[in-house]
Amino acid sequence: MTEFIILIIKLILIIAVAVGMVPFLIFFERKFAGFFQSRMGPTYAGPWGSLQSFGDMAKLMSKEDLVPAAADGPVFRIAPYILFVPAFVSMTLIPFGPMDVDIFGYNVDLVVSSFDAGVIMFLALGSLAVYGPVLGGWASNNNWALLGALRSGAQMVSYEISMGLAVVGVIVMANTLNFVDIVDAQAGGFWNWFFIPQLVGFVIFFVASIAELNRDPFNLAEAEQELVAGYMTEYSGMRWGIFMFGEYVNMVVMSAVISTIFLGGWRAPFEFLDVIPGFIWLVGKMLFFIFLYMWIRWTLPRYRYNQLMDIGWKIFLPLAIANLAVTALIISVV
Amino acid sequence: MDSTGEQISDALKSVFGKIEEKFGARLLGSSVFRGELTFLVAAEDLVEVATYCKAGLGFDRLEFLTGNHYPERLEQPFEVAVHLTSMATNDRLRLKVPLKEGQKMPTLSSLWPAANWCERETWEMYGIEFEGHPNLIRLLTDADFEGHPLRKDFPVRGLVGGRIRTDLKGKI
Amino acid sequence: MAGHESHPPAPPKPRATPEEMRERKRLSRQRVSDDSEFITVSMGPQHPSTHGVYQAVVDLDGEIVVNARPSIGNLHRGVEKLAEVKSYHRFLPLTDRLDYISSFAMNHAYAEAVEKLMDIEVPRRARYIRTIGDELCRLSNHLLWLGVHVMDFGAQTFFLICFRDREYVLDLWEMLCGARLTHSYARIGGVAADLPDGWVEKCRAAMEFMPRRLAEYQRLVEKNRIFLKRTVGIGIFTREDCVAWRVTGPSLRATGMERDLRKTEPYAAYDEVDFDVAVEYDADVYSRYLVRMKEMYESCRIILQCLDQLPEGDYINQDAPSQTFPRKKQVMRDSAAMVQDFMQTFRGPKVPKGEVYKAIEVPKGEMGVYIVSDGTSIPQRLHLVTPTFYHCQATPALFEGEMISDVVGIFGSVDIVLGDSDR
Amino acid sequence: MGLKDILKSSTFYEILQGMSVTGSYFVGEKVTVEYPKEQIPPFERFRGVQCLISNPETGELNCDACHICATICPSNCIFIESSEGPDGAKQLDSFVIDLTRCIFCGFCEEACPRAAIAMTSAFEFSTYNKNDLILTKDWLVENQKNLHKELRKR
Repeated sequence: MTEFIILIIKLILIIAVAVGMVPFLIFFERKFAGFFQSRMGPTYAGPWGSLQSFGDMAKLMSKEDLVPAAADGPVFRIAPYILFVPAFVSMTLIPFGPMDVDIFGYNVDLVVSSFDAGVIMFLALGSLAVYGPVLGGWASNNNWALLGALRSGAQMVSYEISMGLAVVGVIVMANTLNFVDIVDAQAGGFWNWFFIPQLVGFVIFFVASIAELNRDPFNLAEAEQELVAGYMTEYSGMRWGIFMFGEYVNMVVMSAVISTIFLGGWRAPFEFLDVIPGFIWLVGKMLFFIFLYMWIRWTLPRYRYNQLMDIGWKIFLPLAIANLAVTALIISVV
Repeated sequence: MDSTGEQISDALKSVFGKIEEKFGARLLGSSVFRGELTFLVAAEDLVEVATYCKAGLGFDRLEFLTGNHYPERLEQPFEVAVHLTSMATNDRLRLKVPLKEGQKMPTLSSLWPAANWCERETWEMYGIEFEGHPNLIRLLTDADFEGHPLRKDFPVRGLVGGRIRTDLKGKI
Repeated sequence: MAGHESHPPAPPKPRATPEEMRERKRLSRQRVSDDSEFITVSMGPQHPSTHGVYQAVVDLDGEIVVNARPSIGNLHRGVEKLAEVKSYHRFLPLTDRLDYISSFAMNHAYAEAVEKLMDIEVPRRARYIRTIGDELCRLSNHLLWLGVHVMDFGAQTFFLICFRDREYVLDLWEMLCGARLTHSYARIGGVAADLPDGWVEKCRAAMEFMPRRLAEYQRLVEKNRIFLKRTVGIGIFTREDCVAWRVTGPSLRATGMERDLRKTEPYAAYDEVDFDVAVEYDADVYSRYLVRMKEMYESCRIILQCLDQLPEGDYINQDAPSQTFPRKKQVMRDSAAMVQDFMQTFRGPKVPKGEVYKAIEVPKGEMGVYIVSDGTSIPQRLHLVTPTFYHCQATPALFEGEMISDVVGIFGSVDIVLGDSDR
Repeated sequence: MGLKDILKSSTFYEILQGMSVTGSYFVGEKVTVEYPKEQIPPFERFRGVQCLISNPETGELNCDACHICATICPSNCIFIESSEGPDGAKQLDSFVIDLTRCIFCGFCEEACPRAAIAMTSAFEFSTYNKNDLILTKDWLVENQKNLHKELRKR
């Protein structure tokens, strides 16, 4: 029974962290966008404008929830949540600290589920999230939205593959599919982290994750300048807000996964820094990646659709396979 | 030369000579003002003259084409001015075509694609029809605009054509 | 010139012949398959990147444009009709509203045409001020174009930093004539007012600073692999096409044609300053970008030269009292000037009978003004030959066979402002 | 493609170069002016809403109803009514500027031979009611407080 209660508490905490981070991420995105453009960003709501996203949320909630007359109502309504939910599920796979920690006399694993096929689960959930944009765009009954949905579908599916293959190198090295064990395989100092031996895989995974997240330079599904707003064209009010929200939750999850797989997860770069809780390290690494995502978004132009496909299939896929082959060769020889 | 006593460049003089020689009596007149050469051409000769200017004299670019309305000229109140430019020498040439009310004008859009919208604009502004134009519909004004706004008898103020469509109430 | 040396060399590209360009264009259009259904979308008037109220109904085969049907006129204000009820002086502020991004160039084109009609001289100092004004317009126009153009490809930061630096130019304008966008600064026979105190130093400082910022832009975007992929070989519009569709300005110069009215028929003080015509040879979006980038460096150079050589003298012609306004400070002291002021206002200028066409090189292309005068102080007919009108007309030819993503880039690359085309 | 190019493209050289530019903006000075809190004073020639100038000693308006501003105005937004005063001179009865038509070209100020009308530095005149944009003589005289230039100097 206590185990079950602990599990519930952990679940709530995880969701609270993911959800609680998002308004501040949106605030950071806007503030940093300002900084990168040598502006000041939001300044009015709260200190330095930090309550800006709560104001946005209040505005979005008070707006009319518009469903176009010719839209496919139920699908249109449910699509935002399809993007939203898998992200939370992925979050449960990420370890936030060591196993078997003694907290208030209870033995607690600092992970919601130490799932043996964690990596596969994460990739599967990532594929599930594609349905949100695709269904939303299709149900809108709008040509722009349809184009955006098609792009989104094709893009996510093709980057899924190079992403998966990029992780396989790590799986081969760690000899496990479980996130907890992957972190354990990176114990020691930062020289044991997988981003050094798996540099190619790391770069591929990082770039593919940008594509998975639909962010610049791969945000073709929205492509504001080309497709008005892509699959979100017909959305308004809080439903649109949930799409946005889902994207930022995805960003949190993706940065957590990438830091877990390649940057040692909750582990400190040096052993003597272990006094700082692992949770802080993980969040720090996540924030680093989120900042990187933002920096890239506010610097680079966007690829064209067919170029994106070219990169995915003709460069990343062969590179990922080659990386896997070389890794496997070295592992088997050594 | 229509004797304003003004000088034109030697290149334009030779153009003048060549056109005068080729079309001679069929031209309705010519004039020079501020170094710009103008020929008056009849509507039925226009395509021939323009083709010769383009192919024979190197006036390869249509600068613009526009209309004009002189209500005081009772015979031929309308006029279409065609401006040509030579990209090689930067000479400019103006061909003017006087037109009667309702008289049709041959299209130049097969010679220069740029004439397409110019002719549409001239038609909607003056009501001068262009024979053989592929798509003679309104360009700048609303599709249901009535009248030809650049005619001199069209009022500057007022609500003609700009009316609020009460008949569409409830249908949109 | 300091700015000139800091210009990084363009990436080596083969100098394509027109045949090669046409072949490339033909190949790019082969992608359209014969038997498929089309998606029809309406780009504009509310589309985010149609740069105003331009509309194109586009048929798409997958993502490839099969056919585009443009329509303009949503911003039509009947300027040509208004010209027929206003004296030559009173019409001038309306020319601001044509190309509202470079409105002084529009004033200038109009004033040049009226001066040609009236056959009056412009004082040398006024010609220099006009040259500076034209180049400031070119600079601010190209900065806005650059920001918007790169933002069409998704780089949003670029837009804001270009606007940030355009502010220096707009400040100069505000100090010079009191308005940031709608300048109304040219007058028939000169300009509205002399340069204010301290303007020359401020302008010089800004022009010496600007090339550094331009180099920064180039570092940010010029060699970026994404930008290159999005622009090189896209939207090819050959020299023959440009001539046939009367596409002018940087788009024409990007095809290798060295045509710039500032050189071919010099007006204002362009024959007294030293500058190069920016020419590129590949006729694609990237060439148009490079041409405009070079033009910005050249503009800084021209302005600095003009400031160095700025002659003393009047800012408005004083020898044609029946055609120009007097200087403002004379009006309050001198009764003859006051009479001139009243005569110009109530009777308008004295104009000979005749018709003229005068074109100048505005930032977007060749802007011409055709005036038919019947000897009264209001024009019998005034036709504004604006570059954007023809650029919009050529858009179906530009878009055909390209991808929908490139449509916005190509559309941006020909530089369009709808106030200019709709008049 | 030489070795150098491959090296450059695989290290994302030009992308990092671009990111260094935006990174320098990130830490650099910001250009934002927080408008309602801070204001930039307009330059001397700035063309804001007009005012009617009165003589500071006598308090009388400089305007003697000559209609020159109403005539030169390209958008016909100035409406003047005048009558003959007791001493036979013209006297200004009403002076109305329709701001909904005004295009701020500054021709009225420029044409006026008496320095009676001037463009001021006032640019904050947005309103919920269009009738507020019909400026009467009293409003325009009152607006002198925003006058920021010496007219006779030019």
